[in-house]
Amino acid sequence: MLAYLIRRLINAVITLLVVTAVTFGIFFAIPKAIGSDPALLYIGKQSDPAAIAGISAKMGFDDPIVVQYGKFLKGIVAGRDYANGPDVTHCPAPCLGYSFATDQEVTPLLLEDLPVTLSLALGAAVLWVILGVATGVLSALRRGTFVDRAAMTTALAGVSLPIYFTGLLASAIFVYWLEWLPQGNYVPFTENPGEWFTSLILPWITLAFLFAATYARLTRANMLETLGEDYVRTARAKGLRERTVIGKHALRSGLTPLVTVFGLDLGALLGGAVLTESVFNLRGLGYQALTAIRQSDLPIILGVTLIAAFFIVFANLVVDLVYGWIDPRVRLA
Amino acid sequence: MARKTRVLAASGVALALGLTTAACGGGSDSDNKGSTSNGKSEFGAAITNVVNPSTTKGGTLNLWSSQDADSWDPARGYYAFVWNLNRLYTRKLVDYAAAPGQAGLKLQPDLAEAEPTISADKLTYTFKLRSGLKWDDGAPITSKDVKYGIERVWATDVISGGPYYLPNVLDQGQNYKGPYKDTAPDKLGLKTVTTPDDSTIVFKLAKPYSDFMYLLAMPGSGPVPQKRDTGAQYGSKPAASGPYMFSEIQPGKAAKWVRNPNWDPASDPIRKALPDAINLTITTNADDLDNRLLSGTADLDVGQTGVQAAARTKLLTDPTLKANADAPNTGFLRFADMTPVAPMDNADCRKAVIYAADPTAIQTARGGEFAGGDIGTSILPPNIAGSDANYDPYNRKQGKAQVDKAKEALAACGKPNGFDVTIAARNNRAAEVKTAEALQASLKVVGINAKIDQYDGATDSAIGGSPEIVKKRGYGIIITGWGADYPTGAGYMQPLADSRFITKNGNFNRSEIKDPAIDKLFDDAAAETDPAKAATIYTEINKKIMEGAYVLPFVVDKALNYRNPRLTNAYVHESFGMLDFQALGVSDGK
Amino acid sequence: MSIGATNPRPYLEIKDLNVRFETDDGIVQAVSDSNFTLERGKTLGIVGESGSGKSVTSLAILGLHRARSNAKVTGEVWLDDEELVSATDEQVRKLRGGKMAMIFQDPLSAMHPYFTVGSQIVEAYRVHHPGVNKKVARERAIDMLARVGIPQPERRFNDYAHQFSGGMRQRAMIAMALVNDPKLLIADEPTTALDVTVQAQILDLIRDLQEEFGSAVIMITHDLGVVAELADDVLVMYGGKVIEKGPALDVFQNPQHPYTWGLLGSMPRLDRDVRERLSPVKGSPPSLINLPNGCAFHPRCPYAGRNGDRSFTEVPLLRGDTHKVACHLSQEDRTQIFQQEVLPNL
Amino acid sequence: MAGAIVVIFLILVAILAPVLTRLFGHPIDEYHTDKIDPTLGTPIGRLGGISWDFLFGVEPQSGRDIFSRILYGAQTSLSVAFLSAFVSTILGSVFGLMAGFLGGWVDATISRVMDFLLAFPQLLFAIALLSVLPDELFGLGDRWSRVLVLVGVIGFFGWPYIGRIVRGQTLSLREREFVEASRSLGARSGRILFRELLPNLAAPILVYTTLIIPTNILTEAALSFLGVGIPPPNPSWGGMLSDAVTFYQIDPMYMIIPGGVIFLTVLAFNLFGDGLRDALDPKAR
Repeated sequence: MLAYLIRRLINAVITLLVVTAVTFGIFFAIPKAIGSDPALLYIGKQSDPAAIAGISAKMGFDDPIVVQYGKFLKGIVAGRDYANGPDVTHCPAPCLGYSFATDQEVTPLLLEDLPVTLSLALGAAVLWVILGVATGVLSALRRGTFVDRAAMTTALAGVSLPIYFTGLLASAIFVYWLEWLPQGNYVPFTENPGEWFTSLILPWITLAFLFAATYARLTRANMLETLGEDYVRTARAKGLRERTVIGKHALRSGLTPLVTVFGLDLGALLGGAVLTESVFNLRGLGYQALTAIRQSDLPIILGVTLIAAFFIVFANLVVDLVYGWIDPRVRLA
Repeated sequence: MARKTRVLAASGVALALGLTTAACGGGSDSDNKGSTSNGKSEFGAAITNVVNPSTTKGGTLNLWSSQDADSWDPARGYYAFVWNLNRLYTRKLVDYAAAPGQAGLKLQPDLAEAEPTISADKLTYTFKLRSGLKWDDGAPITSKDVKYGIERVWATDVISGGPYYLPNVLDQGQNYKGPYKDTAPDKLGLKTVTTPDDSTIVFKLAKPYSDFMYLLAMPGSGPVPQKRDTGAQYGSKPAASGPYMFSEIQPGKAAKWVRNPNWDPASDPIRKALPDAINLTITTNADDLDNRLLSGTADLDVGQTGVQAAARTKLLTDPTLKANADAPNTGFLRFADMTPVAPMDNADCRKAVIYAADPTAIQTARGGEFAGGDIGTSILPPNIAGSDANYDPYNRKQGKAQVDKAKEALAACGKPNGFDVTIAARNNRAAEVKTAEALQASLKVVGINAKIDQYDGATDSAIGGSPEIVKKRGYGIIITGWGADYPTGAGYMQPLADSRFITKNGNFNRSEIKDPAIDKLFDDAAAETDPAKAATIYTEINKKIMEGAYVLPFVVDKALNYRNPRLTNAYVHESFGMLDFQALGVSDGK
Repeated sequence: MSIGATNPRPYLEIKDLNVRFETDDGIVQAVSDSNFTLERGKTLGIVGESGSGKSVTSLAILGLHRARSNAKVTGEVWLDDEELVSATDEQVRKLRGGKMAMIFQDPLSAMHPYFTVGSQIVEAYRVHHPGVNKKVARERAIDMLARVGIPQPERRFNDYAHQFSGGMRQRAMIAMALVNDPKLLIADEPTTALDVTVQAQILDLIRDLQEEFGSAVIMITHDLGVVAELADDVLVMYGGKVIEKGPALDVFQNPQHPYTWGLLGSMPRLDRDVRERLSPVKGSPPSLINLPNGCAFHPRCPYAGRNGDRSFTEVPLLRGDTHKVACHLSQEDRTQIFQQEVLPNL
Repeated sequence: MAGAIVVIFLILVAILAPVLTRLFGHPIDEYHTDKIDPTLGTPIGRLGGISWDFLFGVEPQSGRDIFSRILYGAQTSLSVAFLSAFVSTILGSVFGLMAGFLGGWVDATISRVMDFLLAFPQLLFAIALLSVLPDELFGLGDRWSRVLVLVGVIGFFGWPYIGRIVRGQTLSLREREFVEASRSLGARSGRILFRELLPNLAAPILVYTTLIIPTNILTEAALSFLGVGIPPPNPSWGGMLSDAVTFYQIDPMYMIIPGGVIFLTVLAFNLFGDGLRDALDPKAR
């Protein structure tokens, strides 16, 4: 088990390194290649050559890309120092540099947006798991009945709906026409749990609906497969109550494959639910990233991409471990 | 930015100010039916006079914005609303008067106790500071603080993003590197500015420059206490010389001001300082902001770039709401530069484009009469001295494309069947892209095949602003917008039309107008101290530019803004093209 | 002793059992009109190829078809004077794993991969002994593991199925089935997944345990060898029908049905390698959706049409007193053919 | 089956867009300022100005014909979806086969790469990538060069999904008798690969290709919605939706039409894909 764990850890680290390298390369190399100097992005409107030179020197844009990457990595592990004029500011590890647009330290900036994304992702996750799994199990047990058909049709519709459409539609209906919900504007949980809830309910539902659909389909398929398994028949042959047969023997193995999917989905979401956040104006990581991309604010783009990748890799890791925990065959193999 | 369109509309300032900023604006232009009566609120009333005049102090002013400040550092902010907000905490030697209409364009002594004494040769400006001026921490505001603040403008490697006029006038070959690289012990090594004593500051120019005072009125010319300067980080806690000081700054979320206990009303002829506190909330949801405005839970959108389409409909269809709205000119002109890229190097080909462009289609694409603005007829917007509202050389006001005229022009330029051209628009400016589409469509009618190239708006200065790149990419038409940093013909037109302003990077004379006559006229104007005489010169320059068909004016930019009825002393300030924030108060004292 | 008509009612009695499944492709007649009985302490072997309906019969007895919405069962199943087909789900459930238990083939897939073998046995025990606490149940399970000859039962208790060897797994399976000392034990191909030596061990085990618990055993297999070793009576099924049944010795010494001959031909013998099938029954099992007209076996029967075309039109009835057979061939023919053509090749 | 019919219908619509536009619509870049309220910028008339003349109404602020823009949108949307699906399939099949068949370090490397790609903030990355890539490529018009870029990006991020499946299938097929057999008969790898494996992989590959097409449609629309897809004035469904964001309270039709079209298209392809899968491998039913 330990060896297994260590192997996965090493993999994770390597993946992260590659992600940083690729991302860094793309965002700092391509712009240069197509003739737009990062220094210009940094300096923005007014751009007198002297200033550009100054910036390039200060930010080290003149160094070869590898050197820059090195410094960047160093910043993440050890932090780095920036000349800010009168004195030197130390950017503590994990340092992702300073935003071109606002000169804010990137790390705290992103950490500020994290709660939004977290609230959105986790809240939605709870919803969609309950909704999706319940539906899936139900239609698996009622296979071929009307319930099953109805559920699966809805699910198919669900996976076919673009969130940036359902999102708009939802707010058009519930916010503007029925006025059941307030205009979306994120309120921190710490500030006012009630408003936090109302501010997120619509995004949650929209996002959850999409995923629930997928999960319902998945769960159904898995359950049908499991119900056909010999050990389920054995369970019945033992005289166990149907409740126990389904609830303990069938579900346990029927839902295991979902763990993988769930882990990855959640991981991906934690990196910023780009579409949902932008449709609902939630100032989370995804929203931040989009803004940054518009302003070519490289450090932020890079930062978000990194965090996103981190979550995905991390999720992968967790999934592997959970899997090992659930399935002795994996653990003891 | 799924909300691309709205972030734009919302953060209009951002776009507006992408290039340059601090719109001059408003102006008592004919088509706004602002009443001249008793300060009662009507549609457009605040454009020409003070709505709900009052001296009631107290209460909290709830400002909102869908766009964060580019920087609270006076020397780095470049958005119009940020310059306007700077009046709350940054004083300068001179500042714009607190009054509606043309009166607002007058500069009056602020930190200075009186107008400067100007030497006979118009080269030496001597200011005396008022006595008893204090920073928010109680320390005295000295002439050295003023000089230090001005010096920071040179340190572009640290203080990036702000306007860069002063060095052009005051460096005079010293090649000063800014205070951070200053070898002088007191960091006050800039030679052309001297501070004989703590209350005196002297500027020495190389040649007469009639607009010099306007440069001193920019926030970047305000004082900065050297011991509190944190360089690049100064924007996160700027010192306050004005009536309010920051109590909190949350980037991207909020900013809060409270009264500055060390500010003495007696020392400040400009600022009213009515509310006890001022809160600025930054939201990501422009529609939310509009709803709050209309429902009265927010007082004002400091962006002042107009409400969203939904709110616009409500405003214009509901008389009571409409009575609390204004649609002032923002001081921006939306237009297209026609570059020397063939065939645009041919005046007749350029004329063809101007005639073929459908004024109404473009106006509607930009949002129509109120959200877009009036059809533009020349390069000089109505609010700048020397402009003439009736000057319409290409007969655009009538609103139709003039196909026959365009065909004639095409024939004249030797391309009777039209030609191919590339329209460049910034990809992060929805309105400009829409404009480009509309233009493309109307050019097609006369056989001019335009293709639209969207380029990275964030690097505008390196693409649209680089003649070399423009040539390389073959941009014949560049969609842009322009507002002056200070309200004079030179402040507005010189960067656009003076051949000496063409730079390798960050160029704004994108038509690359190289007309010695025009250059000379600018010099004459600079030497001319009588504004009236200068105005006639600017009229002349405007004519020359239009006759050369260098630019295609689209609209004189307007924004439909709503103000909370409880606001007092609401009036549009000419130099910003938006309400004068420092004058506002709240009637209910809450 | 004789099969069938004895009073009082035998321990297990199957009357006119029919099982059909409604599938998308049509109705599968898995078992038709099967009848048989079984006494305490006796062993009944049911032989036939896969798809002959032998497993379905056993599942029907345990009422496991009830979980499948598309299965339809008619007829009567009497277990210890209780009729199961008409009984409620709950009644049947209570009997399952208690009075009647089943040993499945391929224990690896028949045991849950996520639960320890021990816990699965405990579960089986406690569901029928609600009062019993965990500890006692655990004792019982370990005891059973020991009984079926699993070394170090305490340690193995916490292992998972995949950690057991094939033979040990099957033993564990048996332990689980016997934990509530059932009176009826159904073993469905208990040895197919195992190699010969282990097969023998398992069979011995089952025999011993049967003696110990005095339960009735149904041994389902396609392998006559197994039946020969254990069974008192034999039931030969083909195409969902019982085509021959009788005392094991009888059936082996003079089998009546051509299909049974085929099976005998494919019976492994200790002096021959298992894999070496002398004369397997040619052709493939019939489709249960539409059985051949007449005798279901005629397409594969070398003697079909010996006396007229009745084989092709008429379904043969199961006739005879203790040793019954369903075949159109006359008694004489059968004896003659068996003596002259079949026996020499065995 | 309904899916199949709709799919075919859509493909025809896309191909015939120019014709249909000439018959029932107006040129996509023709402005009709008379059809919209000059001060509000919204279409005149009910339901976003739907009429016999403008079947789907007109676009706010320009009065362009939504009907014909939807048709041309289908062109971009479908071509991107199909081409990128094609790219993913080719890459996925080749690498999947190699990984599954050759095994060893090849398998290890390819599997790592696939994990890596799946462990990537894809949408985010695609957006960023698209926003730095130039519009002009190989002297193609910006519409088609952009289509190519999109195809590249979407297709590239899509291949691991196919790759994993193909790899799995290959692994299991490798052990099957008929492959064993032909190997024992001394058949060369190449022969086994193309004569034995590919034919048996065809079905799953086909199924999963059809199943990623709807995903691609959604992705393309999403990217255009976020403003990094097909550049205006070229019509694209996602682009229309993102314009609709400004107007959806006062002109809901402008949002509902492109949104609905995307939904129906994707639904149709999903139905089609599912049907195909059930037909080709019934146990998944």
